[in-house]
Amino acid sequence: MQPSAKVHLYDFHVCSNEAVGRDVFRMVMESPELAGKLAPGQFMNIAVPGDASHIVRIPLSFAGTDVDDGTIELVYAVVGEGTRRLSKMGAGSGSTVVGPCGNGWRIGPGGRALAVAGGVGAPPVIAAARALVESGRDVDVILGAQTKDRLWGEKDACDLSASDVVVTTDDGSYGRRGFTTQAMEDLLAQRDYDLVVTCGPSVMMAGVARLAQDAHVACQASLERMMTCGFGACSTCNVAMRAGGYKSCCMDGPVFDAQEVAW
Amino acid sequence: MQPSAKVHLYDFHVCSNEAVGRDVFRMVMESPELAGKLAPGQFMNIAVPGDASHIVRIPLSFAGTDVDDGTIELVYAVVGEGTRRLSKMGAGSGSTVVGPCGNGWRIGPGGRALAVAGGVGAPPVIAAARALVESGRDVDVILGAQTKDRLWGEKDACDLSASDVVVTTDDGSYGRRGFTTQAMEDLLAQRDYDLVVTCGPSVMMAGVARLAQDAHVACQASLERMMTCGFGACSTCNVAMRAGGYKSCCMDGPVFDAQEVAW
Amino acid sequence: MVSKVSMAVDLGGIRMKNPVNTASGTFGNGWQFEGFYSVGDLGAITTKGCAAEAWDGNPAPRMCELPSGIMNSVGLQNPGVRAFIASYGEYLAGLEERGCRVICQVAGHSIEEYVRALELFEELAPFASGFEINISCPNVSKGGAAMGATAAAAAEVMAAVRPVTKRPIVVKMAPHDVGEIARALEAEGADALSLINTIPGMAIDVRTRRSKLSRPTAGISGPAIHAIAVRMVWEAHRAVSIPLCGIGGVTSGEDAAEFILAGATAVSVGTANLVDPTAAPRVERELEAWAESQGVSDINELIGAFEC
Amino acid sequence: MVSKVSMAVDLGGIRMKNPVNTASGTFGNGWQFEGFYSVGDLGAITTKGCAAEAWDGNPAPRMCELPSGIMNSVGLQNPGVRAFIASYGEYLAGLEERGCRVICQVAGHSIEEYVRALELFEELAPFASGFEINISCPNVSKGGAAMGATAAAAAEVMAAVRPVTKRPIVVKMAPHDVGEIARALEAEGADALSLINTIPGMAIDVRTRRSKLSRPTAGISGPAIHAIAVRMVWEAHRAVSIPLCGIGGVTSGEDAAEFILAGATAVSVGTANLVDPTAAPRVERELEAWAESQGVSDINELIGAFEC
Ligand SMILES: Cc1cc2nc3c(=O)[nH]c(=O)nc-3n(C[C@H](O)[C@H](O)[C@H](O)COP(=O)(O)OP(=O)(O)OC[C@H]3O[C@@H](n4cnc5c(N)ncnc54)[C@H](O)[C@@H]3O)c2cc1C
Ligand SMILES: Cc1cc2nc3c(=O)[nH]c(=O)nc-3n(C[C@H](O)[C@H](O)[C@H](O)COP(=O)(O)OP(=O)(O)OC[C@H]3O[C@@H](n4cnc5c(N)ncnc54)[C@H](O)[C@@H]3O)c2cc1C
Ligand SMILES: Cc1cc2nc3c(=O)[nH]c(=O)nc-3n(C[C@H](O)[C@H](O)[C@H](O)COP(=O)(O)O)c2cc1C
Ligand SMILES: Cc1cc2nc3c(=O)[nH]c(=O)nc-3n(C[C@H](O)[C@H](O)[C@H](O)COP(=O)(O)O)c2cc1C
Ligand code: FES
Ligand code: FES
Repeated sequence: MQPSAKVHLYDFHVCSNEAVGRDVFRMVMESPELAGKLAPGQFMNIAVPGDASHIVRIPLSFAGTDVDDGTIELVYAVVGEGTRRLSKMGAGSGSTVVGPCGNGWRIGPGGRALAVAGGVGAPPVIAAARALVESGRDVDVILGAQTKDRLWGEKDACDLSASDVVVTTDDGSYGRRGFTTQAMEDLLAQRDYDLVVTCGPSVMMAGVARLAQDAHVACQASLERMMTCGFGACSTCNVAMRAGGYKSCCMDGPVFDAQEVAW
Repeated sequence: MQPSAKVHLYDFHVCSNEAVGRDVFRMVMESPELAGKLAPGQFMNIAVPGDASHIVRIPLSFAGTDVDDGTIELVYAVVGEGTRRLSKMGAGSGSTVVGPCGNGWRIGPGGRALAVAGGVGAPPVIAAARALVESGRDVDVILGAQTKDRLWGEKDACDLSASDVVVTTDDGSYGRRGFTTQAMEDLLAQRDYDLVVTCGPSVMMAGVARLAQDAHVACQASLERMMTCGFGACSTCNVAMRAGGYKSCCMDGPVFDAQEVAW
Repeated sequence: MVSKVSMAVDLGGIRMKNPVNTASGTFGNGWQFEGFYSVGDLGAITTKGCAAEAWDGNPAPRMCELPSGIMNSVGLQNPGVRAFIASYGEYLAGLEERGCRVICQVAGHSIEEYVRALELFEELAPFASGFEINISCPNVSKGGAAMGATAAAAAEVMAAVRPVTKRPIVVKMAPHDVGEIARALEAEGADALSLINTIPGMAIDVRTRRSKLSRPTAGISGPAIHAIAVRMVWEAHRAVSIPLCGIGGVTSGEDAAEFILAGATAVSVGTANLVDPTAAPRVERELEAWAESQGVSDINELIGAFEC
Repeated sequence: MVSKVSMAVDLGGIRMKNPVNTASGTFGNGWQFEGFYSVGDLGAITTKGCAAEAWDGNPAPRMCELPSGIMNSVGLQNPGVRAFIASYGEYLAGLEERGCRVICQVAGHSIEEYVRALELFEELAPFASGFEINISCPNVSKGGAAMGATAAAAAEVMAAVRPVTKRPIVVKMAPHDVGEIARALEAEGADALSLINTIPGMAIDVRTRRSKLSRPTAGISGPAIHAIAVRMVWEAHRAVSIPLCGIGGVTSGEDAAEFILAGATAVSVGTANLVDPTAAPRVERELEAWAESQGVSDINELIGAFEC
């Protein structure tokens, strides 16, 4: 086998970048070639300028692309130095991005699907829901956040006409009080699903995977790991497999069959 | 002896910061308390934000202060990463500055003085010339630069009515072609001086010091060294003395009796 | 502008068209970079450490950030030589044909395992221009750095692997007692030395009081270690006469030039590949421009040309 | 908000009101910082290395920048103990009265010189709470790091200085073989160990092919070395039971907390003082806030509390 590489380095510039919640930002960046290549569930690895002491790129999923405009929509939480600097990048500023990274959602025709997102796990889940709708499937979406002001994605989910949208907040400040897994239990009791897709905090995804398994529904989960390269060169992004050993989050994932992962 | 410390940490913000020549910038910064304390020939040590991998401050002299406005005028060359970032600091941005550092020019009443500046050695020389004029002395000023577009200070020197101003450029693109020391030889032949003050490249200052010594004129030189603290805490800024041993550029200088320095 | 400087160097029998190599573990097995540039343009690549049988490596998390660097605890995850060759052998053989030397890195938990892995490589990797013996990985409990911690232990490994192949053997050294260990390795027939491997460090999450990685200590790489690495290459250069490959924090041609001046024949780009995937060919271009600016006609004139 | 955490620690008989000390050579002799804050608020200060007779130190340039750090080659410039006491004795005595412990650092080119300098300090510095023996300066040709490079050499210095004073002796260690050397120093009666001194490095101006500093190698400090220093403190902590002072790249309370968890009783702020003159009291405040957030009533509960 002669392996071939599909990941490239692209320039991008920022079209807009603004807060859409407490410490949650939405950036639209222009990078036409990359926008044309990204599949839902894939990610990119962004160099954020402004502090040479932080050398590592920031891996981010995307919520959507506009191939005509050559733009990519990111939604991200400010959790540390790098995402803080990212949030300061003004329109017109630019940098480089490595992508498209990893393998996206495996989505084909089929029955009703359930998409479950926690926090800033929403972007790839929205992208998955859109792809599911586009392939003719019905999708219900559960969006969870700690509090109302950290929620993103409700409007985008609602815009996908084929879907029911349930919102939960941990503190009950909006939508249903509690966790996404509680909402999921209710939906599983009401409807038959063919597929669950999920992204969010690891504990949440583990819970979603367990519920899906109990209900005998296939489940794909998009995982996060500390990543250095994003394209298979360093082996720092390992995901433990239930069958033993590790897979690479950036090359075999970030989307995994949830039942294969040792949560 | 109970030593006491006069150096403090101040906030500043940028009032204006623009190019006044090729890679030469003039910044006016507001820092009222520091502006009220700086004496000509002293310097300050500025933290330039924007790259945590460069931890050291940038020592800079000043060309003048406006105590009423609380402002300080700096003129600096962009020679590396730090001064490049400094040149990008826009009006309104701010940081911290350590000062007043070191000892300034020792200037009292007396006869005619000669001020010799090379390149961005001009700011402290202009400050010295102004102080000399204010103390009632006549001053001639020699300003040298590699090329016309790297010259700063001519207008400031001319504004000091008591002074004759000679400009030299290495390439003859403006004023007299050649080095400041050649212009100095001519002036020494024409007039009697009581004092020479100088700042510029080390080789130039060594030449100025030699000419002053030959003419039996007192000479003060403002030296540069790689500096870490600027206030006597680290001993990294040593200046070799003709009599042997070292003095501290940031505490005993930056202004030294030129004849004491082992050039 | 065509360069007038001859850039070819000879790393202990590995004849590279230019001095730029890649550091094991930071370059996948080469093909991952073909999307960024033609890997065939590099002087050499060094593949990820590989043992006779597969190793799982360490649990996650395996990487954390440090000021101007990173710390990793991969622990030599590898598929074993047979699977390695099955997956990448054809690509690597092609790379050799494109003029880029392939150096296969060999890992082991014990002397026997090093020998076994090298035997497998010797048999299954006819394309390889040379081998690198890793006796300096800080992230494994057995073998790794423990095998290279003293001159005696290093010499023992070298003596055992030397008879296995006639091809050049490079030994990858830990950042520790380099002068003494370099002499021991030279005496046992090493053809070249590469240094340094990552420097052991520790990062504690002060909230949980636990390591930020899955083991208490891990290996530091990146710009933060460059000046230490240059010093160590200079120490090795003064200790031995076999060629050296300088490794540690190379992100620019200037960083590479420091290694050359300190006595290195080649340099490896490591962590920089991960954060700027086009770093290695850029380092090569910048190194060439520097050599030209130094007015030499052959980069070899600059090896060890540090003046002190 | 008044803190509920007791911050007092005992560094081998040096009873500090809080764990924050300053690293020798990065804090002048204390008074330089009085314009920034009241130095009396610190737990201790360690003065610049001082020998029996004056040393000139190395030629300029003595400092260059590195990624997230600096490299220095001061070479222990000092005025000799008598002139030191004449200039700063009164200030330092006053500092002790303000509750800040004064640790005077002792330098020498030979065992005899260490003994002589300590004798002079013992006589002329009645105010000092303790002494630090510097056997780890990388920037001098005789003495310095050479005296601390092996366990045997370090033990010899310690054995020689021990009889000179009953006051606490801290030994400043080089970043090298710390476990073994720490054991040797403990056996010879050291009351505490401080580590690490700067890490030898090299920076070459590739245009001139010469060192960026006045000697080929110099000492690296700052954030770039922090993770290495934490690992070494942990190694020393597992090797000996005398208290440790953690040094290396401390710029925040979090950095200090890592040292405490790794086994340090105190921490010294070094290079950070030079670039942020208010670093030391800030580190103290942040350390206190962290201790409080960990729910302890005494910082001593956190010493060595790293979980692995
Ligand atoms: C494939 C992938 C896709 C991602 N998509 C998104 C997204 O669409 N939106 C979004 O907000 N975030 C996303 N993340 C997480 C994002 O990469 C991290 O939040 C970011 O790198 C943190 O950088 P920082 O410098 O701000 O934080 P740091 O100061 O470095 O760390 C802050 C916190 O974030 C954690 N963290 C740091 N890097 C990562 C990482 N690579 N993966 C997971 N956690 C990390 C740290 O452990 C720490 O708890 C994704 C991560 C991966 C691996
Ligand atoms: C007391 C004093 C007053 C000064 N006043 C002025 C001034 O008014 N205007 C002005 O333009 N410059 C002045 N300088 C020089 C200025 O500090 C340096 O140019 C600046 O620090 C370079 O920083 P950098 O990061 O841009 O360059 P780097 O990339 O760090 O270095 C670029 C070049 O500058 C040299 N350099 C770096 N730091 C210093 C330093 N502290 N002193 C001398 N050379 C250095 C380096 O050796 C190198 O050749 C002064 C220096 C001192 C010590
Ligand atoms: C993620 C990662 C994995 C590594 N794996 C190996 C390895 O398998 N074998 C080895 O000898 N060195 C390994 N190293 C060390 C590098 O080869 C190199 O020696 C070190 O990173 C210093 O160079 P740098 O600062 O340029 O990265 C690894 C380094 C990193 C960052
Ligand atoms: C400019 C400078 C001078 C130093 N002088 C001494 C010294 O005289 N004695 C000593 O033991 N250490 C000396 N050191 C080392 C520091 O005390 C400290 O061990 C080292 O810098 C690491 O800590 P840091 O990273 O916080 O600076 C010096 C360090 C610097 C930067
Ligand atoms: S992040 Fe480098 S292999 Fe996945
Ligand atoms: S710069 Fe620190 S003593 Fe002068």
